[in-house]
Parts: sequence; C-alpha cells; structure tokens
Amino acid sequence: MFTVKNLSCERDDRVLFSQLHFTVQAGEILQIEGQNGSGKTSLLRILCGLSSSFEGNISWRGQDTQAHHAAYCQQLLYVGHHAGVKAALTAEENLRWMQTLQPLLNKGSLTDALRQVGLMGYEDVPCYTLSAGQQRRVSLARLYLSSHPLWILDEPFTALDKKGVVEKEQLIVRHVRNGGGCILTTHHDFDLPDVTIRRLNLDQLSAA
Amino acid sequence: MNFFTAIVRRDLVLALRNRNEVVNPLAFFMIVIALFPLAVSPETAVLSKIAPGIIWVAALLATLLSLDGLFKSDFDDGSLEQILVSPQSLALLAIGKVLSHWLMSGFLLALLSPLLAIMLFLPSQAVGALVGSLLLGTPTLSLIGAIGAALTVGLRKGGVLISLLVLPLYIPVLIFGAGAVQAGVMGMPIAGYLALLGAMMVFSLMFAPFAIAAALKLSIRN
Amino acid sequence: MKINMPRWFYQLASPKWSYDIMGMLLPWFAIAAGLLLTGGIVWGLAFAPTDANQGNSYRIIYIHVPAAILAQSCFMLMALAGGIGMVWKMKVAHIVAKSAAPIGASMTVIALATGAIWGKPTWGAWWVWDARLTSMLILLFLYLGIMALYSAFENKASGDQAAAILTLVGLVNIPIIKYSVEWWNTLHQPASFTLTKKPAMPPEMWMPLLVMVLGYYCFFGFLLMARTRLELLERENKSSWVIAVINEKI
Amino acid sequence: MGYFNSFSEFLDMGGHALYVWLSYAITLGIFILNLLSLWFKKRAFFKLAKRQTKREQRSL
Repeated sequence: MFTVKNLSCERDDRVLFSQLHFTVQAGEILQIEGQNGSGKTSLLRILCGLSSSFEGNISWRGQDTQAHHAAYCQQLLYVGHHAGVKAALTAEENLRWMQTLQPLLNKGSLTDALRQVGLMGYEDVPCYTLSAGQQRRVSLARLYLSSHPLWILDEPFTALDKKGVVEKEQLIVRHVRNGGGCILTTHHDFDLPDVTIRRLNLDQLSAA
Repeated sequence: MNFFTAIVRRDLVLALRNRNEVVNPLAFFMIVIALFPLAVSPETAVLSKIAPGIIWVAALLATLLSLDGLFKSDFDDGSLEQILVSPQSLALLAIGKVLSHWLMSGFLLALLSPLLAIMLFLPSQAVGALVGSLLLGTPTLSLIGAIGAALTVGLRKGGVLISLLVLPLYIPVLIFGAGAVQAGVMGMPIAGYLALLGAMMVFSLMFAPFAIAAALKLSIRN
Repeated sequence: MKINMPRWFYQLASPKWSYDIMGMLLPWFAIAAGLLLTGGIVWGLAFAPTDANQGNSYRIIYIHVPAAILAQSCFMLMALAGGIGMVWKMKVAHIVAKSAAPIGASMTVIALATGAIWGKPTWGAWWVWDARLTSMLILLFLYLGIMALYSAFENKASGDQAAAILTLVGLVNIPIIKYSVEWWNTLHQPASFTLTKKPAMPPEMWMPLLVMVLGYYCFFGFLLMARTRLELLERENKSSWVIAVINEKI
Repeated sequence: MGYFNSFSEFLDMGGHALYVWLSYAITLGIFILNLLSLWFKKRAFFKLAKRQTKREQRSL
C-alpha cells in the first residue's frame, strides 16, 4: 500500500537517516522509534509531503506521492505536532472547517466525536479557553470521523490520560482491522494483540 | 467553491472575533494622515494640494501593516500544514484569504477615506475618484502584499523584510491611484485611471494566487 | 512540466561539471574584460570627439550606459536562472541566480551614481526625478529585496526558491513599473533630453560605447562565474570533489 | 593626444573635470569592491577549509 525506497534526509549538514526502505500494508501499523532529535518528526513530515529536504521515492498504491500530491492527500489523515486548531473558533467550528478541508471526514455527529475525546460540553467555547492538551484532543477527534485509508500520527498519545490512551489504541486497532494503515511515533509502550506492528528504529539505523 | 466560501467565512468570523486586528490598521491610517497637518502645515491650500498623495501613501502603509499577519496565525498553529496535506488547492485558499483580508482592510479604508478627504480639504469633486481608486487599487495591494507575506511567514523577523520586498512592487498602483485623485481634483476624466487600476487588479488576480501558493508551500516545507 | 533538454543542459546540473567548465572559461573572460575595458575607456575618454550640446560630460555614457544595460539584463538572467531552478529543481541554476544578485545591484548603483552626476552639469542638480533614474532606483530596491530574502533564510534551498519566486514576480512587474514611472514623469515635468536618447550618434562616438558594453559583459561573466564557483564550493563542502579541490589548494 | 590638444586639457575635460572624473572614480571603485569581496570570500573559504582538514587529521 505504502512504499518507501531509498529515503535519505539531511538537515543542517547532518544526516538524519539514509537508505531507508520500508512498506506499510493494509492492516499494519508502523511504529517509528528513536530518541528526540533522531528525525522522527522530520520523517513523518516527509511522508506527508510537508518537507522536501529528502532524496528517494515515496509511493502510495504505486503512485509517486509528490507527483500525485492531491490524490494522495485525499487519502491521508495527518495529526501533527501542531494541533491545527484555531484558538478563536469553537471546537465545533474547528471540526467543521476540517471537514471542508478533508472530504473523507464523515459528516457525522460532531458532538459524538467530541464526546469520545472527553470534550463533552466544550463544543461552544472558543478554543483559547481550552488547555493545550484539550486543543490537541479537538484535533484527535477527527480520528473518530475519518474514513481515510492512511493515518500518519505524530505522538498521538501525549495529551491523553490513561483511559484516553486505551480508547485511542482501540480506535487505531479498529482502523487497521478495517483495512487501513497507520504510521505513528510514540514514546509510549505500544503493544496490541492481533495486529501486525512493525517497528523502525532510527537510532539503530544511524548507529549501523 | 464550497471550500472557497468556507475560507472566506472562516476568515471573516476570525476577523470579527479579533476586532483589534481590523481596527488597528484603520487607526494607523488615520493617525498617519493626522501627522501631516502637524508636520507640514494646516493651511487649506497646502493640504489640499498634497492630500491625494498622503491618503494613498497612508492607505498603502496601512495595508502593508495588516498584511504581516495574514498567514502568521495559520502558520503558527498548524492550520496551514493541514491545508497542505488536504486535497484542496492552495491557490484557491490564497484568493479566499486575500478576499476576506481586503474586505477587512482595503474596503474599509475606502469607506473611511471621504472623512479623511474632508479633514485634508480635498476638493469635493475628487472624493468620488478617491473612493473609486481605493476600491480598485487596494485589492492589487492585498494580492501583491500576500506574496510577500507568504514568503516571509516562516521567518522570525519578517516585519521589515516584507516592506522591503513589497513596497517597490506597489509603485505602479500608487502612481495611478494618486494620479486618479489628482485628475479628479483638476476636474479631468478619471475613467482611464480607473481602467488601468482595474486592469492591474485583474492581472494580479490571475498571477498572484499561484505565486502565493508556491511561496506558502516553500515556507511550510522550509 | 517535463521537457526533454539536450545533454549539456543536464550536465550543467552537475556541480562538479559546472565548476570545471567555469574554471576553464574564467581566465578568457578576465583577459577579454581587461582588454576591452582599458581600450574602451582610453578610446572614449581621450579619442572620441566631444558632444556639441553637452560638452565633455557626455563621456560619462561610456560607463553609464553599459551599467544600465547590464543592470537590467542581469535581472532577466536571474529570473531565467531562478525559473530553471524551480522547474528542473536545479541547484546550480539557483546558485547562478544568487551569485548574480550582488553584481546586478552594484551595476545599478553605478548607473544611478553616474546618471545623477551627469545630471549636475546638464540639469543643474545632483538628483533629478527623471523617469530613467527613478526606474533605476526602483530596480535597486528590487535587488536589495531579493538579496535580503536570500540572507533571511537559514535553509539555503528554501532561500533560493523564495528569491526565485520574488525575482519572477519582479520581472513581471518591471515593465509595469517602467511604464507607470514614465507616465508619471511626463505628467509632472516636460520631457527633457536624456543621457541615453541621442538621435544620431556618429560612429566615432558609439564605437567605443560598443566596446565598453562588451567589456562590461565580459567583466560580469567573469565575476558571475567566479562567485558561482565559490558558492558551489561552499554548498557542496562535504562532497568528495570539493575535498579534492581543497586538498589541491592547500 | 587623441581628441585633446594637451594632457592638461584632457584632465580639464572642457570644464567638466569634476563630473567626468568623479563618475569614473566611482565606477572604478565599485569594480574594485566587487573584485575585493570575491577575493576575501575565497580566502575565508579556504582558510576555514584548511582549519577543518587540520582538525580532522588531528582527530584521526
């Protein structure tokens, strides 16, 4: 489904990683590991098309992601380091805007999605009254609406409590069981039954 | 088109919720104009002679001032990233954002300008030319300025740089805009000037969105 | 966007190949520039006849006109190189554009300074808001903006692209700026005779001018290639060919 | 010599000496500045490169 060939990235005259090869099949999770500064976020940004400082090939269903950027983005949901939440808009307005951006976000109940991330009762307040963690959860609420085949998630569990983490893990499992793919980074020990989790450690790569 | 109306609506809502960002450039516009009688002379003859130039220069600087933040908050909170990883067109986004920016800056400046024309003793037969030239000229200023804003959005010290990049490109609009008002003062026809301003607006509307989109892309990928 | 180009075009994309080719051409340009400039200056200053209207101050054209021509063609070159760099993602083209900017800016300064000085005996003032001088001043601002943009980016590849976009926007604007400034000028002051618009210049006068224009171009080519080579070394300082060049030098 | 009858006449430029020689001096100055900046940049680059190679040799 998702194939990366010969990927190298250099930033500020430092090689972050080179000669990276991997694939993500439908029903698989790829967890990218590594210390801070090992290039996890850079790698995810490259995979999303948010960074062009790389060499190599990234293809999605046999098509180059750069050449077919719009078609690829249609299929992709990215939760990044920044929440992408507008502080002056309410949680509901933010989600509605994201729905216009992403046609594959279901037009289903926003209240429901917000309840799932524990923001019940916060639909109508501007997001600047929410904490940074709550703002991130507004962004994560998209996962409950998403029918994108590919998820790319940068540290999705940081702003969540224990219960929230478990729920998101279940959500990811449901997503891959339905034939989706997921690439994520996390510090969190991540072990799920009955799901293929591949691991890619960027530290070992650079040591080798 | 759905996407386009959504951007315009979103940016207008945001502007209405942060009213300071709308009011500040307008206040700046008025203060700059109020400085001239104090610095040059409060005499009617002097002021009415330089009024077209002053109002146009002040409008240009006020637009420039408000442009600095056009993409800043979207860049900082990650909204721009999300737009880049969506299938929507960045050029369309640029047009939508510039349109709502113009409604909250250039358009309001044009509405406010008759008041300032009175304060600077601009002959009343030129007020129509003033409002018309501002209505047709400021969209071009917003479009060109947005290129500069998109190029500098990822930089820490974009403020002065954007003026350096954009002001030289503003000169034709300034010349024809102020020229239209001068012609209005002298009772000459102004249709030619307005047509030129309109042509520049159409021309920049055709090309600027692509330059803005390319600039935004590189600023995000930087 | 994919257009097939001849082989040399893709070879130009290789930094080492460009470095070597420019290194071969460099001395020839230096010699040509030296000969043409010396010859042109001696010819223009000492041998060309004087102008009936302006006296000997017209001899400033021999340094002014080539600078003005070069200031404009340098901008076009930068836009072309920047465009090539954007379309074919060619680093060398971006580096050429970047190296050209300060040279173009200095040519603009020469054209401005000599034009203004020429104005003193002709118009009686050290600065006149003449259409050509004003356009030249705006061109200088455009150059300064582009150079500022290059240096504002820490990531050089981003700076290259940003400056290329700005240069292309500037190129589209230059004719509009020129037209509007000329129109503004005729509105505010009657057209006076200018430094460059001479109805009929005898060959003894324009021949040295031609030599000077060629000399300026050679000097420009020399500077541009030398700056490009240096920038190539700085950008590629980790690659094996640059290390070889350095080891040879030390 | 050439168009002028004497060297002093040449220097005087028909009364326009100030303008002509000032223009030529400024132009020459800018040409030389261009060459100098190139030369300084080149020297700085190789100086830095030399220091780096030395450091690398020491660390080996």
